[in-house]
Amino acid sequence: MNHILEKHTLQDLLQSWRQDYDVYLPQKMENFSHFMPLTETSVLVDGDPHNTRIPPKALFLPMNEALVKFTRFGGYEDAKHEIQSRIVFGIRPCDAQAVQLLDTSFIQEDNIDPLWSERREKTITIGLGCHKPCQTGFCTTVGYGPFDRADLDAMLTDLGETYLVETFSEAGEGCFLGLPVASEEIYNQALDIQRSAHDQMPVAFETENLKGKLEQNFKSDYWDTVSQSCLGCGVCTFLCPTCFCFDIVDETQRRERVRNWDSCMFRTYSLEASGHNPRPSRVERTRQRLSHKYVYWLDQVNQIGCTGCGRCVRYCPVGLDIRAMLRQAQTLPFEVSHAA
Amino acid sequence: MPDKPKIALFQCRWCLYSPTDQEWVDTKLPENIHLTKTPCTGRINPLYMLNAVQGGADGVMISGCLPEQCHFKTGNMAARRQLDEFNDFLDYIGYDKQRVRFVWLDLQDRGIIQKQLAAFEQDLEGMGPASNLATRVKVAEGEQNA
Amino acid sequence: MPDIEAIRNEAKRLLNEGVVEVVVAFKAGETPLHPQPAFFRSAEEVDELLYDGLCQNNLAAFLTRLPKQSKVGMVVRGCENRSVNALVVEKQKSRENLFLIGVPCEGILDWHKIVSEVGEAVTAVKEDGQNLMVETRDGYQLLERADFLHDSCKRCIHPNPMSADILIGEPLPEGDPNLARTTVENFETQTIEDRYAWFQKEAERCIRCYACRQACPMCYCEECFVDHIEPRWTESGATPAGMQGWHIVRAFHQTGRCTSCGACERACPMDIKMTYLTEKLNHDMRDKYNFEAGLDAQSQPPFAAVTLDDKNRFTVRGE
Amino acid sequence: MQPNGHSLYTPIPMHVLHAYYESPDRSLKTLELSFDHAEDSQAFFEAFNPGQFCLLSVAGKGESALGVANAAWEGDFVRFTAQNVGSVTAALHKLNAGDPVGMRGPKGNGFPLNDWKGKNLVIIGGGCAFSTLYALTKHVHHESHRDDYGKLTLIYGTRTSGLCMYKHDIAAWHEDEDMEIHQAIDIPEDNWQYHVGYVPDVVKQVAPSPENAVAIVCGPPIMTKFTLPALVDLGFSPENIFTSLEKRMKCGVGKCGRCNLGPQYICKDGPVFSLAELNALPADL
Repeated sequence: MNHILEKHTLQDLLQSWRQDYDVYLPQKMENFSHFMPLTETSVLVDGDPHNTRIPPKALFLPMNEALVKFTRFGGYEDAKHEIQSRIVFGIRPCDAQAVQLLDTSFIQEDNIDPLWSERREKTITIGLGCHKPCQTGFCTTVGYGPFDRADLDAMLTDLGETYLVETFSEAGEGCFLGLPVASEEIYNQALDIQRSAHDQMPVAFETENLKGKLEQNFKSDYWDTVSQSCLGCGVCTFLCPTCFCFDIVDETQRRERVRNWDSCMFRTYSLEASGHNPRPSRVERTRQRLSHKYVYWLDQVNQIGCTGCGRCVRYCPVGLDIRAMLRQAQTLPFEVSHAA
Repeated sequence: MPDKPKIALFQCRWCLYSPTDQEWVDTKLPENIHLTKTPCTGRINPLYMLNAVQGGADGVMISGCLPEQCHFKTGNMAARRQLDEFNDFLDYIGYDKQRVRFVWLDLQDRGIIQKQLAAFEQDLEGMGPASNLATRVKVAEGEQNA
Repeated sequence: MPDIEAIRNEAKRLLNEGVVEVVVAFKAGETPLHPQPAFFRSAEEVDELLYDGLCQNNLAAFLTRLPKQSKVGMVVRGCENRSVNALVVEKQKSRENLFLIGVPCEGILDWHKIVSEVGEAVTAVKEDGQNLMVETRDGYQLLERADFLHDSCKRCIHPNPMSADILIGEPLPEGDPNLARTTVENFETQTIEDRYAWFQKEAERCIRCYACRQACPMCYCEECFVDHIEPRWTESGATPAGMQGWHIVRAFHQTGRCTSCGACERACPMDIKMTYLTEKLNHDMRDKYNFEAGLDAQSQPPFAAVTLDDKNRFTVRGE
Repeated sequence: MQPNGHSLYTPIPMHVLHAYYESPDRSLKTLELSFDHAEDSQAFFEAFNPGQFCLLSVAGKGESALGVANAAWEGDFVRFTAQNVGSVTAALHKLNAGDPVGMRGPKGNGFPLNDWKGKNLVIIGGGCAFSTLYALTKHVHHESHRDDYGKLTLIYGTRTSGLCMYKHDIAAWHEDEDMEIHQAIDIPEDNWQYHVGYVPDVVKQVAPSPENAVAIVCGPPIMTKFTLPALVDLGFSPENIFTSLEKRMKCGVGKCGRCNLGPQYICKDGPVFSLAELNALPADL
C-alpha cells in the first residue's frame, strides 16, 4: 500500500512509535549523521546527501558486545542482551541491501548467530530512498540501486513537501496505519523521481568478467600497484556496510568474552601463533578485501558483496578509490576458457 | 563509614629494605592500598598508571630511590621524566594532578612510606572519589560471587 | 604554490641519474579532493606527479614501509621534513639514503570544510595565492584559502623544510609559536570537568580503525601496544576504557617525537580531534626541555636522555 | 544454537581427566577431557568424525583450535595434544587433572571416511599435526572398522624421536602385522632403527602404491608443500590426496571471516580438503 506522509507530521509519527518501539534514526553528531535512539528533541538529519558515517550494520552487529560470561568455577554462560523491538528509520537502500547480504553469513541453516538474528527479527526497517544520489556511491554499477527495496518493511521517497511511503510488509504497513493513501498520480510522480535518480548514477566500472579477472590474476603485479599507497588502517572495512569480520577477545577484568569489529587490513587479523602470517603485507590484505567483495561473495551467494555506498571511497585517508582500482582490474588479462 | 580512597601504590623494591617497612607492606597494608612492587621505578610503564586510573584508583603513588641511588644507575631519572609528563597529560584530560604523588625514599628511611601514605590518603579524602577516566567496567560484587 | 614542473624535473633528474630508486610524492586521485600518495620508479611516470594543498598525508609515513636500505627521494613540506628528521634520529632510515625535495607549505586544505561549504560535486580546485577557486557542477565558487586550512596547519610554526637537499619555491615566513601555545593554554584554562567532558566526547566516537596510527610517520612499531595479547594493555574493543586508553597512550607514545603534522586528525574517519593531545605534549617538551621534534637529525628526544636537575613533582622523603 | 541450547559461542564445560607431557622437552602436552554433562557428551559423539577439531577455551585467555586426537570407541572423553606456542596453548599447558576447561565442537567436516571405504589408506603425518591422523588411525584400525578399508600404511616423521607423540601406540603398531608403519626423524640419533630424513623424502623412499589408495597428509606447511607433489609424482590423483589445513580462527562457525581460503571457510567447509579442491582455490595460505 502506498501512503502520503506530510513532512511536518513526521516528528509526531516518529514520537508515536516510541510507545512500542525503540526508534533509531540518523541524527547529527559533530558534522556527520549517525543512527541514534530517538528522544523528544531528536531531529532527523534532512537534506544530508550522505549516508550515516557508521553503517547501520552497527545496529545489528555492535562494535563491541559480550558473547560469553565467565562464571565463577571455570564455567561459561551466554551473555544476556536485552533486545527491544525497534524501528530503524531512514536507512538508505544500499545499507538495507547490505544488511540483507549479511544475513547470508549470520543466518545460515543450523548455524545461526543468535544475537544478529534476534536483532533482525525484532527490527522494522524503514528506508529512505536517495532522490539525490551521492557522488561517491556506485550502487547501480554493482547491481543495486538508489531505490532498491531490499527487504525493507517500508520505503520513503522524498517528494519535496511530502514523502511517498511504500510499504512492503505487514509490519511496515502497521507503522503507517491511518495515513492517507497516495493517488496514482502521486505514485507515478514518485516513480519518475526514482527512475531519474537511478539514471543519474554513472557507471563507475564494468562488472563483466570482473570476477574472473580478479580470480585469474591472483598473483599479479596489479595488487602491488593498487596497494602501495594503502596505509593499512581499518577505515574502509569498518565503515563498509557489508564487512562483518569480528574478533573474539577475552576481557579478563570484565570476565567476559567479547566480540569486536575486526578488519582484514590489520596485521594481527590473520597472524598465527607460530608467527606465520598468510597475509603478511598490505598487498595480500588488499587482495583479500577486494576479492572477498568481488569474487568470494559471488561464489558463495552469487551476489556482489559491495552495495556501492561509497563510504570507503570518501573516507580513505589516502584517497584510494575502489572504483579506480576495479577499473584498473578490468585491464587485466583474462582467458575465457578458465571461466567455465 | 565512607570507603577509604583507593590508592594504587607503585613501589620500587630496592628502597623497601628497611625490615619494618617491608613487614608493614607485606602484612599490614590496608585494604584500600593496592601495592605493585616493581624492580625499579624505571620499570613503571605509564600504562600501569593508566590501568590504575581507568580501574578506578582515587590516587596513584609512586615511590622510588633517591636520585643517584638507583640500583640501575638512571632508572629513577628516566621514570621521573616520563611519569611526570604523563601526570601532566592526565591532568590535561581530566585526572587531577594532585591525585598522583611521587616520593623518593632512601634505604634508611624507616616509616616514611607509611607517613606519606597516610598524608596522601587524607588529601584524597578531601578531594572525594575520582570519577574521571575511571571507565573500565567492573564486575559487580554480587555478580562475581554468583 | 611552488612550480610543479620544477618538482617534476627534479624528480626526473633523481630517477634518471640513479640518485634514488623511488620518488615518493602525490598523484591525482579519483576526485580532485583526494590526491593519492604515489611511488614513482621511472622518469616517465613522473609526469603524473602532483602537488597541491589537498595532499593531506604525511609522506614520511611511507618511509618505514619501504625497504630500509633503498634510496628514496621524497617531496617534503615542513612537517614531513621534521618527521623524516625524527625518523633519522630513531635510526629508521639513514639520511644518506634520502634525497629530500623541499617545498615550502602554505598549509593543507581540509576537504571536509570545502565539501561542507560547496557540496560534494567538486570537479576542480585551483589555488591562487590566497584564493581558492572551487569548480563544482553548478559553477565556480571563490573562497578564501585561509578559511579552509586544516586546524593543525593554522598553527604551524615551521612551514619550510629545514634540511631539504633542494628547496623548490621561496621560503615562507615562519609561523607564530604563540599560536600553538595558546591552543593548549586555552584548553587548560577550562575546568578539569570540562576538559574531561571534551576528551570523553571526542574519544567516544572512536571506532578503533587505527587510521591515526597508520597515518602517523612515527607510529612504525611492528607490534602496537593495542595488539599485544599478553599483557593486554587496554580493553580491546570500542568500549569507553578502550577508546580512551587508546587515545591517551597513542598520544603519549608520541611525546617528544610528534612533529605536529596533524596527519592523524586528517586520517580520522570520525572527525575526532586529537592534535590537542599531542600539542599538549609538544608544548610541555618545549617548555620543560626546550625541545622540538625533528628540527634537526641529531637531537635525541627528551625521554631518551636523563639529567639530574629536572624540575618536577618528585619529593625527596616527601618533603 | 548448540544442541545444549546455548549460543554458538558458548563453550561447553569440561574437566581435565588426564594431562601429561608427550615429549621430554615439555613442548607437547596431551589433555584428555571429560564432559561435565552427559547430554553434551552424547551430542558430541553423535556429530564427531575423525579429522574434526574443537576450540578449547581457557577463561580469560581465549580459544584455540585443536584437532581431536581420539576415536569415538575409546571412551567418553576427548583427547587433544597442544604444542606450547601462543598464549592460549601456554595456558592449556598449565592445566592439570581436575581443572575446568571449555570446549566448542566438533567443528569442521572431518575425513570423508565413507568415500574411502574399500580403499588402501596411506596416512602421512609430521610433527604435532599428527593428532587428527592418530584419531583416524585409531578409528580405522579398530576391529569394528578395519574390514571396511584395505591396506593401512602409516608414515610419521618428527624432528627428534622425543617429539614423537603417542609413543605407546606407535610402538604397538610397529609390532602389528596388520599395518605398515614407517617412522622418521629429521636428525640422526643413536639407537634409532627407522628412517632418517624429511617426510617428503621418506614418502619417495617408501613409495606407497597409488593403486586404489588415498593419501592423507597432515603436517607443517613446509612438509605439506613438498609432500603433495611427491605423491602426485608417485601417481596419486589429486582427488585421492587429502590434507587438513589450518589458519587463525576465532569463531569456528564461518562468521568471523579470518580463516577463509577463497570462498571456503576452513573452520566450516574444511579443514579437510582434497588436493583437487585445493587446486581450485587461491593459494592464500
